[in-house]
Formats: sequence, structure tokens, C-alpha cells
Amino acid sequence: ADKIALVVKAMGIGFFDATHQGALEAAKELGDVEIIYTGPAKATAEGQIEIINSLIAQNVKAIVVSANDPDALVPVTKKAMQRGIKVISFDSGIRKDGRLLHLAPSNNALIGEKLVKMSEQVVGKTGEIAVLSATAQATNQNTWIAEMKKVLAQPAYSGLKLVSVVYGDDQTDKSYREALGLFKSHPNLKAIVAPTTVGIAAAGKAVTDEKKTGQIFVTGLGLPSEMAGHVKSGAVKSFAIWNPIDLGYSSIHLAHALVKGAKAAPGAKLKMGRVGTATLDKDNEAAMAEPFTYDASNVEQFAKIF
Amino acid sequence: MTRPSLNLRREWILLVIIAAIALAVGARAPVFLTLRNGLDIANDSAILAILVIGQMLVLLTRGVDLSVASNLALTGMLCALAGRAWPGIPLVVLLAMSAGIGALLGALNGWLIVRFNLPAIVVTLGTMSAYRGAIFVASGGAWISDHEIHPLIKGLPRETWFGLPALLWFAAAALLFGAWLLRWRREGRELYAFGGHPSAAVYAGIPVTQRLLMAYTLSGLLAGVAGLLWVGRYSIAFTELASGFELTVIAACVIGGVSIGGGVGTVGGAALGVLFIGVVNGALPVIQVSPFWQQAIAGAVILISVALNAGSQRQRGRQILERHEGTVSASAAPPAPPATPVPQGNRA
Amino acid sequence: MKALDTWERVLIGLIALVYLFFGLTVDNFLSPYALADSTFNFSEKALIALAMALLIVAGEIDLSVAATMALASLAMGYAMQAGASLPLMLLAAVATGVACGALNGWLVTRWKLPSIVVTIGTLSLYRGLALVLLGDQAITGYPETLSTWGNGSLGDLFGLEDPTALIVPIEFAVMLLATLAVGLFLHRSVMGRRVYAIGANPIASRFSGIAVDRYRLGLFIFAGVMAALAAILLTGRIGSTRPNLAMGWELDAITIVILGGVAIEGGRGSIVGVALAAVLMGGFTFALGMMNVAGIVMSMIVGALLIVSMVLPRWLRRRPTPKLAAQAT
Amino acid sequence: MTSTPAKPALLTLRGLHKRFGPTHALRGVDLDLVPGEALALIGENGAGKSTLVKTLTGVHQPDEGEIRLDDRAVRFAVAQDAQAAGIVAVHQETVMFEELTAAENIFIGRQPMKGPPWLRVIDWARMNRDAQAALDQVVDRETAGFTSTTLVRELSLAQRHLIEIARALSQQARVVILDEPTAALSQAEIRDFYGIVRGLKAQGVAVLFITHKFDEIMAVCDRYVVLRDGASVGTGRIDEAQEQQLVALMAGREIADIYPPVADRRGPTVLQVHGLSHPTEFADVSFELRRGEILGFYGLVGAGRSEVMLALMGLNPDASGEVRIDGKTIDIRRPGDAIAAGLAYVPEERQRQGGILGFSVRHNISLAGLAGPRSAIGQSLSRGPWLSAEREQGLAARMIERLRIKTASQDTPLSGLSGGNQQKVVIAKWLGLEPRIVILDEPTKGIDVGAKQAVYQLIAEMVEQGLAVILVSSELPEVMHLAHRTIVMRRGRPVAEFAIGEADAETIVAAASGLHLQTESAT
Ligand SMILES: Nc1ncnc2c1ncn2[C@@H]1O[C@H](COP(=O)(O)OP(=O)(O)OP(=O)(O)O)[C@@H](O)[C@H]1O
Ligand SMILES: Nc1ncnc2c1ncn2[C@@H]1O[C@H](COP(=O)(O)OP(=O)(O)OP(=O)(O)O)[C@@H](O)[C@H]1O
Ligand SMILES: [Mg+2]
Ligand SMILES: [Mg+2]
Repeated sequence: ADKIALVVKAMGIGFFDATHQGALEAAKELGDVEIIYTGPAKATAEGQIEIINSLIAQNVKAIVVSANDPDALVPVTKKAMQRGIKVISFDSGIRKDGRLLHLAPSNNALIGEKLVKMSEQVVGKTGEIAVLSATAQATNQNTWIAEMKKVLAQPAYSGLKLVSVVYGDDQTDKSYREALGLFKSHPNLKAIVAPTTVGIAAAGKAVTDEKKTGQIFVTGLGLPSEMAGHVKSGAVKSFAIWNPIDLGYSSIHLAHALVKGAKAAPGAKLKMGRVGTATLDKDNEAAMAEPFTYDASNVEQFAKIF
Repeated sequence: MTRPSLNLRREWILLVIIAAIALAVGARAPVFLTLRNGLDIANDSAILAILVIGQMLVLLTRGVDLSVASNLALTGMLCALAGRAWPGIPLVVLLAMSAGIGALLGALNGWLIVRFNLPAIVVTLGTMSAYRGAIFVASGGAWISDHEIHPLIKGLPRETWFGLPALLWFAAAALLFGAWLLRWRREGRELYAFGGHPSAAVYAGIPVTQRLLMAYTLSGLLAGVAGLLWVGRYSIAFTELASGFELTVIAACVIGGVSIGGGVGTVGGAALGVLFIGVVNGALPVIQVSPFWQQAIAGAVILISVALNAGSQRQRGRQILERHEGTVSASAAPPAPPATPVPQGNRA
Repeated sequence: MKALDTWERVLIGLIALVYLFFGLTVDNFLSPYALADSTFNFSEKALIALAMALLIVAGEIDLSVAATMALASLAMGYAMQAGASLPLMLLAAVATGVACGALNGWLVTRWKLPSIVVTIGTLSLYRGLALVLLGDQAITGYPETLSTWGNGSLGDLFGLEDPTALIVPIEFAVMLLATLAVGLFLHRSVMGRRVYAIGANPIASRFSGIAVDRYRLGLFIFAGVMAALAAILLTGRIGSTRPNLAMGWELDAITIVILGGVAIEGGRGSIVGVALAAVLMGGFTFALGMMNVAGIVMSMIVGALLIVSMVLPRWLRRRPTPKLAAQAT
Repeated sequence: MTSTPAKPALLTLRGLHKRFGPTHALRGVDLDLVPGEALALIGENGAGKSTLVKTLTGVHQPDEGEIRLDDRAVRFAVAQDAQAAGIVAVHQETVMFEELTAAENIFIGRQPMKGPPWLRVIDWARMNRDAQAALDQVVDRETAGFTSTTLVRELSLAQRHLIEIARALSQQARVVILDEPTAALSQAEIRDFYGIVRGLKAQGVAVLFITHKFDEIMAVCDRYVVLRDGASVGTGRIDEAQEQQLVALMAGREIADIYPPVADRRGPTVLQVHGLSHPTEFADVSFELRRGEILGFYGLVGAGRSEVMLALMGLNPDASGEVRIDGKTIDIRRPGDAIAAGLAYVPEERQRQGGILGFSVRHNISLAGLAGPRSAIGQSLSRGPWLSAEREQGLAARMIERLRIKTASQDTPLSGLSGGNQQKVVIAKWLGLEPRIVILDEPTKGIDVGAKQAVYQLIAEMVEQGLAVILVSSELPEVMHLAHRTIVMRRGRPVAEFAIGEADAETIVAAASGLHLQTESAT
């Protein structure tokens, strides 16, 4: 069987475990694929480089990475490609010259817009909102925040005021403390937008603990299994996420196609099994789908899946 | 026992600094000075206080326990797993379990240290990684998130007893226990003695092995209980929980005047060290210091406080020459023998 | 003080064991490419471990080395953005390393503070400064030469026709050179002897005319320089600077030093041991990586290894529990 | 020569053996302790006295042999076992807890407790009271200068020794072991100490007393046991013993006069010190030193002599004053400067300041030679910046031979040598540098007669060769016999100066203690 490695930002993150699930599904479909699911202990580029080095030594056929750093991985993935290994990135991308293609979970602009729309839903036309992000270096979070700001600059959203961006470093306690800090420094705060699964859970907890349910709402990107409780408690009305299972599934299909000789070039159309077809843009990037919104009506159902 | 005035003085200085920071922040953001916020800070510091007492016991013996955060996370994870597996588990069992597992992990540190006569810093450096890895093995790398955490675990830190949050009672219990042990029990005094002069402690007949084991076991026990509270407070358990927190714990001890060199430190000082970190941590988001500054400020604070510490300790010493009148200071040298001749002869 | 003692022989044995065992059980582990790639796992860490070994032998410790690396890399990046040439960029990195080391050394010597406390503080301070300066940004676009130093082999460096002829990575060669230099310094030079003396008894050393504090300061500065060197190579290798560069490496470096047989209380240890320990750990973790063992499990194994490596010799000697009294006398 | 004790023995040792790896520290010790008697345990450095004490008090376990208490065989696994059996010791190394009070030091591990059984806590008030009572037995509360609640770190070495003695006294001991308890005490305190020992004997306590000073043995002991190379080689009654005979037993040979003759070949002045002062430790110290001269510094413990010497060596940064060598003013800021100017300092605390216990004998000997940046010999010990193994070995071999250092090999760690030989190694370290002025600070502290004689011989040889020597000593006979001139210091100031043979012992002691003594006949 062809070995395809799924390298994630760090082990033990629910989101990536779900992508692994999708990857296994794809492998079963394809038949001759063996999945290696791996990632460093801490979300660092150095750790991923060590892992990719050992994958190269194993002569895997393809490497699918969610990068902790778009630039730092380039030299090692280039080396991998020189030795005939197909490298693609998914979720969090590698710089263009370091991979054959990138599968974005969704379109960055769409995510930014989604985040703003969800907050407008709970805040109304006017009010203060704040962002609780992951680490200050996180690539995709930073992109989404930038997109959010673009959307907020539009006249339609002039009433929404982004008062602060804080970083919880994807640590529960720090995120929690940052959320409490937001409550204090911004008494009129209406919503916290946390585009990270750790942050949104911690912020939800903080709202419940401070008995601010109904006064401050949390929204952002989270996993249904982790958020179900917060939706029930009322701290969270709605949140969004793309389907990580489909993301893993599609990435493996793409990698497999490349292994089997498909070429990644602008405009190319590559099959992704049951999900459909990816069309590469000029940067060899493809986006999956618009993030899906979860609320009280459907969260229980999806919580069982991921 | 008369504690030297110097020690008292530095504790007062620390208190004044804490008050000054609180007032200064309050001037910019009045919300900081409300009772609510005070309780928040105290609540936030409670778990740190519990850990600091354990760490202090170990530091007093010239040791260090770098594995506290890993111990906390491992114990917390095991409790969370137990809560998920047996929904009917009573709270007492959970508490006993956290204390027991924590104590066991701590005792393992202690055993390695005394049985093989190994340096504490290396042993706990090793167990720090080993315990952390064990969490991954135990949980299969998965998160135990909010809805899977046992309601009793989640409820515990949010309980209110006699008008104060349960976390505060836990912290108070830990502090009182520390003070009782270190001030009023032989075992505690012997920790000071051992830390002050290890080989002398052997000569003096102190059961050194038991005392060291006690210190590490207690440090582990407190870390274990802190683990249960941590998991309850943030209602989540995962591999990287509280990672790096050991440095915060040590920093609180050092700021509070507990010496890394052993044998020196008071529970009051350590509590102030915790309070200091709590106030600074609570203040930074409130006055909206750029999040990027937080770590640099924490580092600078540690450096300044240890430098101040060292400065005040340097002045002590003996004095051979007679002092001039009026310069009698608090840290008096032993007075000279009286000049009144005691009749005596001498044969060489 | 001898360079090749029993512990070093044990390490050599262990290395042979690791390479033999995994060579037989893991496909490709002994292929030249895999061997060359495996050195990237430890070359830079070994550089800071060398400096750390000198410090620990002298009775000090530096927990801020990895944070110093971040600042040094940052300085190099800023120099590049300001339009500096490559030599000037390197100079900026080294100067930053020197400044960081000098601050540590000054605090330790001038204020008579324990180095573990000082460097816990500067660890936060340096890492924090990197965060303040760089925030959520990254510096990229480093010159190709730098990337060659970080990723290339000696073959690339000498411009050989067939780059596979000499696939020894440049980083590994640098590490070997540094090991040789530091080893000669510690084991063969007068100054090295003084470093041992300071670690074994700083008071008697001072009474014997050794300028103890100057040596301490010097060693901290050297640690800064080595951190800068490691930062240059690492930056070259990954082509970017971020505030969390080399996060947590200080503990890896200490683990290497201890595994190498250096006594944490100072006065004993050898550079050969440290280099061997770096190779052992690098080879071992690379092999585990090839077996796709999760990173966190790997660090668990390394932690256990660290303890076992200290317990085992004592266990085998089967002495009765050494009295603690013996430590102080 | 042998004598059986009058009363039945309380504690008996038979055939005790103790090995530390290759070192066979005790090889068959027999000894009886009798209630109400003081037994002197004497022997050269490294004879095994302290090892015996540690074995008796449960710090070490004997490899062979038997300890019988009240005629029952006992085993002390840890120090508390021995304490519980009523055996207490004042150990040779001061074992004090600096951050605790005197009372806690006295009662550590057995603090009085109070309260109900389920909440027993330390009874601080009672402990402080009891401790004060124990201290009052040892020292007059007025002259002590401290109370039971003083922190030990604020106390002088002598005061610490007093606390240790009080600790032993407060334990209702049946056997009290004193391992060189007087080493740091002043003459007056030693006299008080005699009273304490006599009091113990009167209470029926068995005392084991270890010292290198014969006057102390004569003053308080009833019997003696001589230890040589870890074995008891003789025992008898003190009143029947001759000092010469004991010395011969200890050394295994006859030792005639321990002070060698010192020739007077004093040359021109090499060292001039003017107005050396320090804010808290000493003031207005001025003196001159000539080639081939031995200048004694006498004073009571804590008089500030060591501090002056540290200042001369550039080890006392707060000191000020003028130092000239050969008439040239030199600026000494750090030891390196002093060494380059030809000074050498053999410090008082051998193990802490003098030698590096973990280093081999060879590396200890070469240390200063390799350290001094500008010393001439430093060059010749190394090849440029590189060590030269042959040269180092050569120097070590020469020194071991010249100073007759007893060591298994050059590679033996310093910790494996006896006290006297450790001292010789530290001296060798400096002689290898060929200094012009050697400062010896209490060079014979805690070393035996044989080793003392060797050190005196060395000093005599040094001045023979034209070196100038400063001899700091608290032993009056030493300075009176060896020094050409003696400066007496008291409370940080030089108070008197005597030439050889100019003053008698009483006058010198009077100057040192600031008391005008009535001459009293010998007690
Ligand atoms: N812990 C130990 N390990 C190894 N050797 C030891 C130890 N303790 C003592 N020795 C050795 O045992 C011998 C006896 O030493 P001990 O200290 O008993 O002599 P001593 O008679 O008390 O001498 P001094 O008069 O100098 O105090 C010496 O050779 C010493 O080096
Ligand atoms: N209480 C003490 N605490 C710490 N060190 C002490 C104490 N007492 C004495 N010392 C040490 O011993 C030395 C005492 O030497 P100092 O110059 O005071 O007196 P001295 O005349 O040399 O007497 P001696 O050396 O016999 O004690 C000091 O250098 C110091 O290091
Ligand atoms: Mg002795
Ligand atoms: Mg002295």
C-alpha cells in the first residue's frame, strides 16, 4: 500500500482527530493507501520538521501537512519533493514553493464574513465585540481576523465596534483569564468572537461562570462535540466550523491523485471522492466549502460525529 | 522564635508594592478595585497558592519539583477519565483519588531522589516529561471536554461555602496547613534544618529520608488536588493542560522570598508571592497592556524581585570593630564581652 | 576530568545498540540519507548543549539559551530588513547573543544571584521581548546562502559536481567542529582546568587566584554566542523568524548534558560525553520518529531515559544507600 | 601500660572495623567508657577518631565488631537511635542550622510538644526557656552576647560551639562525645569548658573527649586511649602518663622537640603595610616584614586577623590602605594581583577555602600555578594556553617528595587524605609558585603533633630560603617559639608588638584579651 502521512499541528486536538477519521475513510475507499497520522507534542514548526525528516526516511509516498509556520517548513518539504514525495498542505498552508497544492478548509474571506455575521446575529446592529484568538503567531487565525476587519469596515457593519484582540495561546487557563479581563475592561461588551476551538470553549465557560449568559454571547469556530454544552447553557447561540472529516477525506484523495500521476497546476480539476471536485486557482489552492453553522437545532446531532 | 526584622521588612515591602500596583491600576480602571475583581483575582490565584505551598516544602530542602504541572495535568486527566467512566462516583472518592494519585507521583520523585541520591532538578526534569507523556497514553491524546467532565468535578470550584468560593477555602486550607507544618511541627522545622545544612541534619539525628519523602509526597499531593480543581474550574482535560506552569509556581515562591538555596522562606511570604502574580496577571488585561508585553513584564518582575531580595540579604554579617554610637541597627552583631575584668589566669 | 571515562563507554555502547537494533528493525534507518537527515534533529541543540555543559561544569545553569536564540534570530532578521549584508546580519545575531549572555552573567556575578533564578527570569524576559518586537509577524526572505548553511551538505558547500558525494550536513560538521573546540578548551587548556576548579569549589578557586566571576561572566557570554550560532543555523534551516523559535529547547539541552554524564552540581563531566549523548538522543528520537511514535510519547521516553541513565549505574554498583552526609564532606 | 577501669563499663567497643571503599579507617578499636570518667581519645590526623565517633552515633555503620551498651549488643541504624540510647556528640565539623535560633538548634528533632494528642504542636515558650537554661549552664548569660532566641547565623564560631555543647548537655545524656570541641574557643571559654566536663563527670556521665591539645587532656581526663591507623594501640591512666610517651604512641616513633630552631637571617624589608582599614572588621593595621622573617599575628578567635590577611590578598573588597612591596606601592584588587606580587595565602578553612576536595592531589598542587595569570611558574607549568601533563606531574612529584605528603598516588582525590596531609597539599600549592611572602593562617588548626612538627619544619625551611612568613595563630606556644616578632590584635586593631623572648605568655594573653590579669598560680 502507498503510505500517506497526515501531519497535524499537534497531537491531541479534537479537530485533527476528526480529520484523521476522514483520512481513514478515504484510505478505505481507495484501498491501497496506508495512513500515518502524526504530529509534534507542541505546536511548533521545529517539531514538524523533525517529523517530516523521519517521514522522508521512511519513503512515504505523500505528506499532507497542516503547517505551524508557512515558511519554516519550506526547506524540508522541498527536500521531500526532491526525493519524489508529494507534499500538499491542508487547513493551514505552506508557502507556495513548498507544496504542490493547498486545500483550504474554506475561503478565508467567507470565514471572516461568517464570524462577523454570527456576531451581528447576537449583538444586533450596534455594540462592542472583542476577539479572543489562539497564539499571536497562528497563521489562519491572523488571516481570519484580518478578513473580519475588512468586513467590519463596510458601512453595513459600522455599528459593530471591535474593541480588542487578545490571545489565549490556545491554553485553557490563559484564554479563560483573558475572557475575564475582557469583561472587566469592556463593561459594554456584547460578544466575544473566538476563532479557535480552545478559546471558544474557555470563553463559553467564563460567561457561564460569571453568570453573564444572555448579556455577553460567545461565537466563533468550535467543534460540536466540545460546544454542545455551551449551546445548551445559552452562552453560545451559534458557532461555525467546516467539516473536518470531509477535510481529511478530501486531502487524502488529493494526495492519492498526485501519487497516481495527476499534475497540480493552475486550473487543474482534481477529484475528491464523494465531496466533489477541487479546482486549483493560480496559486494551486483550492477551497472546500463555506463553514457550516451550528446552533441548538443541530449541534446535538453533530456532537456525536466530531 | 524571633524572626529577624529583615525578613519581616521584605514581606512588608512586597505587600506595599502589591498595594501600589493595585491602586495604580485602579486609578486607570476603577473596576479593578471592586470586591468582585478582588474575588476573581483570589480565585485565579487559589490553585497557584496550593501549588506554591507544595513547591515551597521542596525548595526548603534545597530541592525543586519541576514536575508539578505535569503531575497536576496527569492527576486531573485521570480524575476526569474516572468521572467519565463511573458517573455515580462520589465527590469524596474523587478528592481522595486526586490526592492519592498526586501523592503517589510525588512520592516517586522523592523515592528516586533519596534512594539513588540523585539531584532533584534532574529527577523532576525527567518525570516532568514522563508524567506529561503518560497523560497522552492514558487519554489516547483525546480531550475530555466540558460535557464529558463529571458534574461534581465541574461543580466543586464553583461551590460557595460561608459566602466565599470553594477555591478560596481550598487555598486557605493549603496555606494554613503549610503554616501549621512549618511553624508548629517538628517535621516542618526539620525541613528548614535540612535545607540549611544537609549533612548537619544527619548528625543531628533528623530522619532525613523520611523528611525528603514527605516533602515530595506533599508537593505531589497538593499538585494532585490542584489538578482536580483545575479540571473542574476550566472543565477541560487534555495533554498540554497547565504546561509550563511549573515556572510560574517557582517564580511565585522566589518572589515571595523562598530561597532556591534551601532553608529560607515563610508561608506568609509565599502567599504574598502568589498574590503578586495574581494581581499582575489580573491587571495586565484590565489596563489593556498589549498581550505581547505580558511575558516580558513577568520576566522583569522576577529579576527585580530577586535582586531586591539579594540586596537586603547582603547587609547581614558580623562586625568586629566597635560601632560608633547611634548606629545600632536591627541586625545587631553580638555585643562585645564586658570590659569589667573577670579575674582569671592563663597558662599557655 | 578525563575525556573518556566509564560513562562515555556506556554511551558508545548504547549508541551502537540503538543503531544496530533500529538498523535491523526499521527499514532505511541506516541509509546514508536517513543518517544525514537524522543529524538535523540534534545539531543545533548540541551547540547550545556544549555551552550549557561548560556552565554546568562551572556550577551554573542557563535556562534562557533558547529564548536568546529567538532574540538573536530576530536581530538577524531586523538587520536584513534594514538592508545589511550577510556578514553584518551574522554580526547582529552574535552581538545580541553576547548582550543576552552578558546580562545573565552580570546579574549572576554582580548581584550574587543563583543562576537558575536569574535565567528563569531572563527566559521570560527574552522570550517576551521577542514577542513584543515581532508580535504576530514573521520575518522571512533570508538569503539563499543562509538556507544552504542550514539545509545543505558539505558537498553543496564545496560545490561538488555530485552533491551526493559528501552528504554530511553542514550543521553536523559545525557541531563536530564546535565539539572539538570546546572539548580541547575544557580538557586540554589551562582555562578549562579553571572551569572545573570553579565548579568543584568556587571559594578555593578564588583564593587560588582564579578570577571566578570573570570566568562565570565569560561562560554566560559564550552561551549567548553559541545560542546565536545555533540561531543562525536554525534560521537558515527553516528560513523564518518567529517569537516562538526553539521554544523549550533549553530543557532538551540540559537533558543532553545530564545524559552526557555531567554532574548537575558542577565540577565533573566531559564534552565527549555530551556530544555522544546528543548523537544518542538524536538517533533514538529519529528512530522512534520513523516508527511514527507520537512526539509526546517520545518526550516521555526521553524523560524516562534520563532518569534510568542516572539510576542504572547506581543500581548496578549495588552500594548501600549513600549517606547524604557524604555529599557535604 | 594497660589499665582496666575501676567501675563496670557503660559502653564497650570490641574489634570495631570500618572501611570506606579502599580506605580501612577503623581496624579493630577496643574501648571502654565508664560513668563519671572522661576518656581522652588521641591520635594523629586520620587516625580514625572522627570516624569512630560517627560510628558510635549511628552516622556510619560498623563493618565488623560490636558495640555494647549496658552489656547488651546494640546497633544504631541512624543518628536518632544513638540519641535515644543516651549517646550524644559534639561533632568536629560544626553542625549548625544558620537560619534557626539557638533554641531550635539545641532542640532540633526533639522539641517539646504541647496540646491534645490529635493536635500536638511545638511548645515554643517552653523550648526557649529550656534552651536558655541549658545555655546558662555553659556560659554566663551576660558575657554570652546572645540568648536562646538569637538566630545562629548572627553568631560567631565560638558562640556556635557553645550552643553545640549546650545541645549535648540538654539531652540527659549518659555518654557525651566531644570531638575537638575547643578548636574555636578562647582561653577563657576553654576554662569554662573544663568546668562543664567536670560537672558532667560529677553527674555520672561518661565522657569521650577528642583533642590534639595535651594541656586539655591533663586538665580534665582520667584515662586515655591512643588510636593509630585505625587501631587502638595503648590505653592507661592520665596521671601515670608522660606527654612524650603519648606522642611516641601516637606517631609510632619518638618525637623529640616539635619546634625546630629558627635561624635569624633577616634581610631587607619586603612588605610594608600602612593604615590598612575596613569599615567594620579592622582599622589602622600597619606593619613591616623583612626577608627571612617570621611575623606572628596573635589574638583571640575573631580578633580580625584573618580579615586583614584576606585584605592583603585582595579578597576583601571593602578594605583600604597602602601596601608596598620592595618599596613599590602595589594595587591589590584581586588575588591575582597579590599572587603576581609574590604573595601566597594558606587560608584558615582548609576544606572550604584551601583545597578542592574532589580534585586529585596533583591538580590541587598545580592549581595556583595554573591560576596566577602573571606568575612566572604559571608559564612553565603549561605550554602557552595548553596544559602540560608532564610538567604538572613533575611539580606534583617534587612537592610530594619535598613536603613528605602521604598519599597513595598523585591521582588520589584530596578528600582521601588526612587533615594534616591535606594541609600540606594546600601549602604545596603555593610553594610551587615560589612566592616571596607566605601567609599561613592557622596552619596547624586541627592537625596532629606529627603533622604539626612537619609544618613547623617547613616554616623553618622557608625562612632559611629567604622567604618572608606571616604566621597567624591562636596557639600561643606556636608564635612564641617560631615568630621573630609578634603582633597582637584585639577587636580589629593591633594592640601590641613583641619581639622574640621579650614578653611572657601572661603579658601577651593580657594584651590579646584586654584584661589586666592578676598572676595566679597554676591550677
Ligand atoms: N566518608 C568518608 N569516606 C571516605 N574516607 C573517609 C570518610 N571519612 C573518613 N575517611 C577517611 O578515614 C580516615 C580517618 O579519618 P578521621 O576523620 O576519622 O580521622 P581523625 O582521626 O578524626 O582525624 P582529625 O584529627 O584530622 O580529625 C582518613 O583517612 C579519612 O580520609
Ligand atoms: N560567625 C561567623 N560566621 C561566618 N564566618 C565566620 C564567623 N566567625 C568567623 N568566621 C570566619 O572566620 C574568619 C574570622 O576571622 P577574623 O578575621 O574575624 O578573626 P581571626 O582573628 O582570624 O580569628 P579566627 O580566624 O581564629 O576566627 C572570617 O574570615 C570568617 O570567614
Ligand atoms: Mg577528626
Ligand atoms: Mg583567622
